[in-house]
Amino acid sequence: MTDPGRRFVSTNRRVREDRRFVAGAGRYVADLDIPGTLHVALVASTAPAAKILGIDTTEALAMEGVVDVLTGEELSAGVAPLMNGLDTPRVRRFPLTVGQIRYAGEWVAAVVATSRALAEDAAEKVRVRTEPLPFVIDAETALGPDAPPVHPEHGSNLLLDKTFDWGPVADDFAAAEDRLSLRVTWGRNATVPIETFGVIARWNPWDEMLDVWASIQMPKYADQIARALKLPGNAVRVHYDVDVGGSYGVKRGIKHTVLVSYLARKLGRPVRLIEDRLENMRAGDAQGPERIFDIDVAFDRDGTVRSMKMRALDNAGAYAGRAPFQLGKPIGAIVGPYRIGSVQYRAMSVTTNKAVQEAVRGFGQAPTNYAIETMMDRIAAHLGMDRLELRRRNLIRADEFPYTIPSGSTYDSGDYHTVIDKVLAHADYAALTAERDRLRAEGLCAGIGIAACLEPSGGNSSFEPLLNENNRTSTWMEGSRVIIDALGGVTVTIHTTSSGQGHETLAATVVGEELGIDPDRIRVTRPDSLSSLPGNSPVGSRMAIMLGGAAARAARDLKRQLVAIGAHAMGIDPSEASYEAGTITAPDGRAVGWDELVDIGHRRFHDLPPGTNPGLAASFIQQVPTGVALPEDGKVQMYPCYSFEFHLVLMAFDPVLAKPEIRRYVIGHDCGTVINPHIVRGMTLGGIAHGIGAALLEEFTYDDGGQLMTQSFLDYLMPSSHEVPSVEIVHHCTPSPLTEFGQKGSGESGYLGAPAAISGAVQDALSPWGVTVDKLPLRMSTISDTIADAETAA
Amino acid sequence: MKPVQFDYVRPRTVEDACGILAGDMDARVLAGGQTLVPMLAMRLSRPSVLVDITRIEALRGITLTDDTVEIGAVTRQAAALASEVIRDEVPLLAKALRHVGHPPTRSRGTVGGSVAHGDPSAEIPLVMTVLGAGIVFTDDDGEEEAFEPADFFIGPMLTSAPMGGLLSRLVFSRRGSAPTGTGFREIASRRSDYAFASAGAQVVLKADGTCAEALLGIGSVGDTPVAVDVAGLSGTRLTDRDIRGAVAEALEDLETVDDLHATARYRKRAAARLAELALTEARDDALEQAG
Amino acid sequence: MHMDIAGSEEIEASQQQLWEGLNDPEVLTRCIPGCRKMTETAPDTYDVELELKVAAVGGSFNGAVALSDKTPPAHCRITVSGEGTLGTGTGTAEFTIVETGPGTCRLDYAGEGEIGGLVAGVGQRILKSVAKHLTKQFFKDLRKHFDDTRKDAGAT
Amino acid sequence: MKTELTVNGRTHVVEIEPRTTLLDVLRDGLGLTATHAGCEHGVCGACTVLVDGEAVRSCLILGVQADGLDIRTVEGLTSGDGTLDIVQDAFCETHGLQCGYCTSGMILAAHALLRVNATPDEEDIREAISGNICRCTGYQQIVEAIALAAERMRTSNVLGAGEVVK
Repeated sequence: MTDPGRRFVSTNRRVREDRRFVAGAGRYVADLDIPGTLHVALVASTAPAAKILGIDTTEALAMEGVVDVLTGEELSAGVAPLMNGLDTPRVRRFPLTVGQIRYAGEWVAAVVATSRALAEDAAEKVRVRTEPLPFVIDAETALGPDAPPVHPEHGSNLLLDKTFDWGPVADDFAAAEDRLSLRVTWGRNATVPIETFGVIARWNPWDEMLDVWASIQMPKYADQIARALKLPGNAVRVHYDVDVGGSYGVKRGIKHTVLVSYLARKLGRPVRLIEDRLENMRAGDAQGPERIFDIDVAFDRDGTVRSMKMRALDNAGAYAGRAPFQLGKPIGAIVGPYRIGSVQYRAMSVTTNKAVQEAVRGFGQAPTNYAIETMMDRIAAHLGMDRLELRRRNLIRADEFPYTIPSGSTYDSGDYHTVIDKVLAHADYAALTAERDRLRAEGLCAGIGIAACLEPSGGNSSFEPLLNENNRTSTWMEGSRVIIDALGGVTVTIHTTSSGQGHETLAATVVGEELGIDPDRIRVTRPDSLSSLPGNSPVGSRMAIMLGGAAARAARDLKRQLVAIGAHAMGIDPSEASYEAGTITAPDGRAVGWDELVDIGHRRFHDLPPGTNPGLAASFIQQVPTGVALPEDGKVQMYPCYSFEFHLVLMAFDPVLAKPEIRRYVIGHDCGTVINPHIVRGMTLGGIAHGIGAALLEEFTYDDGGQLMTQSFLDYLMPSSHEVPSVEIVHHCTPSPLTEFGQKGSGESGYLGAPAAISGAVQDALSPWGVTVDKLPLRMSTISDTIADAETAA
Repeated sequence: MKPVQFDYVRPRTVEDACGILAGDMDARVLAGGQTLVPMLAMRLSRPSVLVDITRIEALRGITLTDDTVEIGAVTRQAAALASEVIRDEVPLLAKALRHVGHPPTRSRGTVGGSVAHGDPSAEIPLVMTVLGAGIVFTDDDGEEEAFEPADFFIGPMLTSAPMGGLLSRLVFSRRGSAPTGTGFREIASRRSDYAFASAGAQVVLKADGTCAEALLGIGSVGDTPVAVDVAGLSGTRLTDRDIRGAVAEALEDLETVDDLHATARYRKRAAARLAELALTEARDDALEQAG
Repeated sequence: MHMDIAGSEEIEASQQQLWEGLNDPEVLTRCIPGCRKMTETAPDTYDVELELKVAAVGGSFNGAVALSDKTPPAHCRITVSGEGTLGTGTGTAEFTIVETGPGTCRLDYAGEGEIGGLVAGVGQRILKSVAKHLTKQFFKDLRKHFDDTRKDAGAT
Repeated sequence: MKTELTVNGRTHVVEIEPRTTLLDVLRDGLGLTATHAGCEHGVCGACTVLVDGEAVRSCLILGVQADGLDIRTVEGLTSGDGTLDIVQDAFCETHGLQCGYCTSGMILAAHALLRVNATPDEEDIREAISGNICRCTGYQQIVEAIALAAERMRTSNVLGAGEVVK
C-alpha cells in the first residue's frame, strides 16, 4: 500500500509510543508522585432521587487523616455551573449535588484525607439525611405528562426536541410504492477504559497558577476549568504529557477537575481524585447513548429507498452536558452510504434519573448506523430481496462523488461497490452462505450479517449550532509546531493528550515525510496548555486529518525556509532549488547540506535571506478542510471526510443455549491513505471488539428502583480474548481530495458497523422462526426465550 | 476501593487457626483470596482479623488412599488441575477445574476456598454434589466433622460450616475399574463468567455396555448446586433418547432463578440442554474406555 | 432492587402470645438477625441498629421500624427503613396471625422491599436468597423464643 | 506489619498495613508504577504480576500475604537501559497495544504462558490472556505478539523468557 512517492507514510513502521508502554514506563496520572498530595473519596447517593435535608460531616471530620469534607452547598457558592451544551439554562450541574439528588451514585460530598483508604473510611461516616422523591428511569415514561420532573425548574424532562425536514419527504412518501416501520433500541453502553478517570490539581498562590494533570480527552478542557473556577484562562496550566489509559470519548472529567481544583485552592495542597471502579461505573458520568429509533421508510418495489423518517429518542440521564450533541453528529451521515433523496429526522433528548451520558466512540454514529442497517435488512426481507442486492442498488456510486446528502454534508470520496466486491471475493460469499446453510442443517442457528457504514471524520463542531442556535461555534482547529534546533535536531509539538491513538507516530511520520528525514530521529513533545497552540483534542476521528495536516504544513513551511536559506547561500532563486532529505541543490549541482542550513538559521543571521526569521521554527494551525460555515435552514457541512467500512459476519449458536459465536469476520475498510498501517489496523480491530461488546454483552442496566445493577466488572461484561475472533481486514484506498496525504479518519472504525453487522447475523439466524430481537445488547436468554416462544406459538 | 482496617495472622497449624477463629466471631479465613479479597475491596466483608491458612502444610496436597482421593483445602486450583492423580481418579473434577476462573485466579485460588464460599455457580461445589464427596472440617481440638454436599451448601454463599471450624480437606471416592465416563458443561456470557447453568455427569458402564450408574448435577440455576436423580438410566444403553427422556423427567421440577443476565425459564431449558450434553459426553467417554 | 417476600409460618404459640412477642422490642431484638439494639422513640416506633452478617458478607445498618394499622391480636403492618455500609433498605410488610389450634397459630406475611446502594449494584446475584435466609433465621429464632418460654414455664 | 518482599530479585523489608493490596504496595510503597490498577476487584487483569513464576492479580493478594514470595513486575524484565526483552519487543513489532494501560499485565501473562509452553497455539494464547481485558486492540495484535515471541524464543539463541525474567 506504499505510495511510491512516499518514504514513510503508509509504511509498516513501528509505533514509537509502544516502547515506553511495553517497558511499563508510561506516565499515567496515578503514577505521578507529587509531594504532599491529598486524596479524595466520594460520598455517593444511594437513592435515584431525593431532597437533601442535611449533611452531617462531624464524625467524618474527626477521623484519622481527614483534612476536609466538602459539600455541594459550599462548592456551588464558589464555582460556576458546569458547561451545558443545550439551551437549557435551568438544568444546572455542579460537581457535587446541590439540594436534590438526581441519580443513584451521584456525588453528594467529597472527603479529603491523607490517603485514599482513610478518605474511604471517613466517607462511610458522612451522614446524609434525605427525603425520597419520585424518579423516572425510562425515556418514554419521562416524556409523559405525569412523569416526575428531574429538574423541576426546567419545566419538563425534554432537553431537546428538534425536527429537521431535508428534501420533499411528504412527496417522496406519497410517491413511493411501499413503506414499512420499525423500532430498534440501542442499549446504554460505553467505552469503559481500563484506566478510570483521574486528575491531580495543584494551586500555587504566589504564581496564581493552577497546574492540572489529568487522564483527559476533552476539547476546551483548560477553558472550561478556568470558566467554572472563575479564573483567568492563563491561570490554568494543563499538562499534556500525561499518558491516558484509554478513552474512546469518555474521558471528559470536567466535574472531577473542578472539584479537585477547588479543593487544591481551598486547602493549599495538591489534591488528587483517581476514581475507583465503583465510582467510575456509577458516577463517572461516562455512560454512553441510550436510544430508541422509530423509523418509517418509503421505497419502491425494485428496492429503491426514496425517503426515511427517523425519530431518535435519547436518554441523556440526569444532566445535559455535551452528550445530547451525539444526536447531532449523525446528521452528517444520516443516509449512511445510500442515495436516499429526502429525510425527516427528529432528535429528542430526555432527562431521567440515570447517570450522565458522555461522548462515546463515534459520537452517536454507531447507534444510527445500527438503525439504518437494520432498516435496510428489513426492507430486503419485506421485498424478498437479497440484502446485498438491495444495498448495491442504493449505494452512492464512485462516479457520484463529491456527493451532497439531503442534510447538507458533502461526502468527499469513496468507492463503496468496489470495497464490497473485494470483501465478497475475499470471503467467498457463496461458500460462506453454503457454510451457513450447512450449520443450519446441523440444527444450529446460523446467520450472516452485513453492514455498510460510514465513519465521518475530521471532527468539527457543526452539530453544536445546529442543535443550539445560541451556540455560534463554527469549527475546531488543531495546531502543531516544528522546530529545528541549533544542533539540527527536529522537534514537533502536539498540543493535547493522546489515549492510544499513536499521535506521536503520526506527527513524526508526516514531518519526516515532508522533510525527508527518518521519523525515528524526530522528537515529539507535548507542552502544557499555556505553551501550546490552539487545539481541540483527539475527538471525532480528526487527528490524522487535523494534527497530520498541521504538522505536515508546519514542516512544509520549515522546508520552504530551508530552501530559501539554501538558495540564498548559492545565489539562486528559491524556485530553482530542489530539496531532498535535508539538502538544497542548485540546478548546476551545487548543494547546501543540513548542517550548513542549520548553522545559518541559528547563528549566521547575516547569511539569512532578507525578511527571513532566524531560528528555524514554524507553526501551523489547521482548519477543518471544509470550512467554517454556520448551519442554514437546518443544513450544514458536518465532518469533511468520510471513511467507509463493510462488515461481513457469519455467526452460529445452539437454539437453546443461544451463545452467539462468530465463525468468520471480514471487514473491508477504506479510510483513504493510511499513515501508519499498524495503528489503523489496531483501531479497526479494537473498534470491532468494542462493537461486539455493544451488540452482545455490555449494558449499564438500571432496575425499577433506579439502581445501577452493573457497578462492577462482574456484571458489566466486556469482551475477553475468547469472545473476540480473529478478524480479516480487506483494504481499499480512496484518497480524500481534501487532506494533505489523502488520509481520512479511522479512530472510530469497526465500532461504527460491528453492532449492526452482528445484530444482522443474529436476526438472519432467527429468520427461520420469523422473529427478531430488536434491542441491544442481544442477551443470550432473550434470544433463546424468543425462539422458545416462537416454537410454542407454532 | 480499599478494604476496612483489619488484623492479619498467619498461623502454622490447624489448632492455632481454629483457636483464633473460635475466639473471634468476626475473624475470617483467608485462603486463596480470589473471592474474599474483592469482597474486602468493596467493603462487603468487614472482618476483624484475617486468618491466612495457606501456609499450614497439613492443609496442602493431594493424597491417595486405598479408596479415596483427599485434597487438602489450601491446594491451589492450578495444582489440582495439573494433578495426574485427580485426572486419573476423579476425572470429573479434572474436567471441571478447567472451567474455574482463568489461569491467574487458578494459580492463587484454592480448592477448599471455592467450597467454603458455596457459590451456587462454582464448579467445584457442583462436582462435589454430583459425586457426593465429603467435606471435612477440623476444630481446635483436632476433632473432625464431615459434611455431605447436600447438607453443606444451603444457599448462595451460605454453608453449614461449623463456627470455629476450619475446612481441612475434601474427600472423593476413587473411580473403580469399570469404564467411567464424565462430562462437564456450562454456559455463560463469557467463558469465565458466573455460569447461567452448568451440568456435571458421570456414568459407569457394566461389562455388557449397559449403564451401571449414572450421576448428574446441575449448578448455577438456583441457590445451591443440586444432585439430580437419573437412576432410571441404569440398565439402559444410554441412547440419546434414553438420556433425553431421563433428563426431561429429572429436571421437570427444577427450580431456577431470574437475574439481570438470564431469565429463569432460559436457565431451565439451558440446564436441560447442558445435562443432555454432559451425559452424552460422559457416555461417549465411557464407551471409548470400554473400547 | 425490588424484592417481594411472602410466606406462612406455623408457630407453637397462641395468637395472643405471638402478637405480644411481635410487639415486644426485647423479643424482636433477639430474633431479628444481627439486631444489636432497638430503642423506642415513640409509641410503636423504634430506632434499630443491626450488625448483619451472612457468610463473609457483613455490615452495619441503622434504621427505623414502625408498627401501624394494628388490629390486636391479629394484624399489623411493619415499615422499615434505614441505611448502612452495605446500602439502603426500605420495606413494608403485613402480618396476619391466625389461630390454627390450641396453642398454635399461623403467621401469614407478605411484603415488599427496595434495596439500594452498593449491595444492589454488586450483590444482586445473591440478594434474594440472602433475604430468604434471613427470614428463615428470624422464624427459627422466634420459634426458639417460644420453645424457651415454654420450657421456662414448665420448669417453674 | 513488617513484611519481606522480594521484587524483581531485590528484597525489601517494608511495614505494611494488612489491608493494603500487593498492587498498592508495589505502586505506592516501592514506586513500581508499571503495574496498573484497573478494577481492583480481580476481573480486568491490568495488575497482573508474576508470583513464583505464575501470573496472578496483585489486587487480589494482600501485601502481607506476599511475604517471602518471589514477585516479578515488568520493571524486572530488563535492566532499564532501553533494551527490551523478546516479549516486549514482539509487542512493539505487532503493535500489540494502544494506550498501554493493560500492557504490563498482558506481557506478564505472556511470560507465564511461555515459561510452561514453548509452542502455544492461538487457543493456548487466548486462554492465557483471557483474564486480561484489553479495551483497545481487540486482542488480535496481542495474540500475534505472543505467537511471534514464542517463535523467536524457539528460533533464536537468545535466552528464553523464563531465563530473562530474573
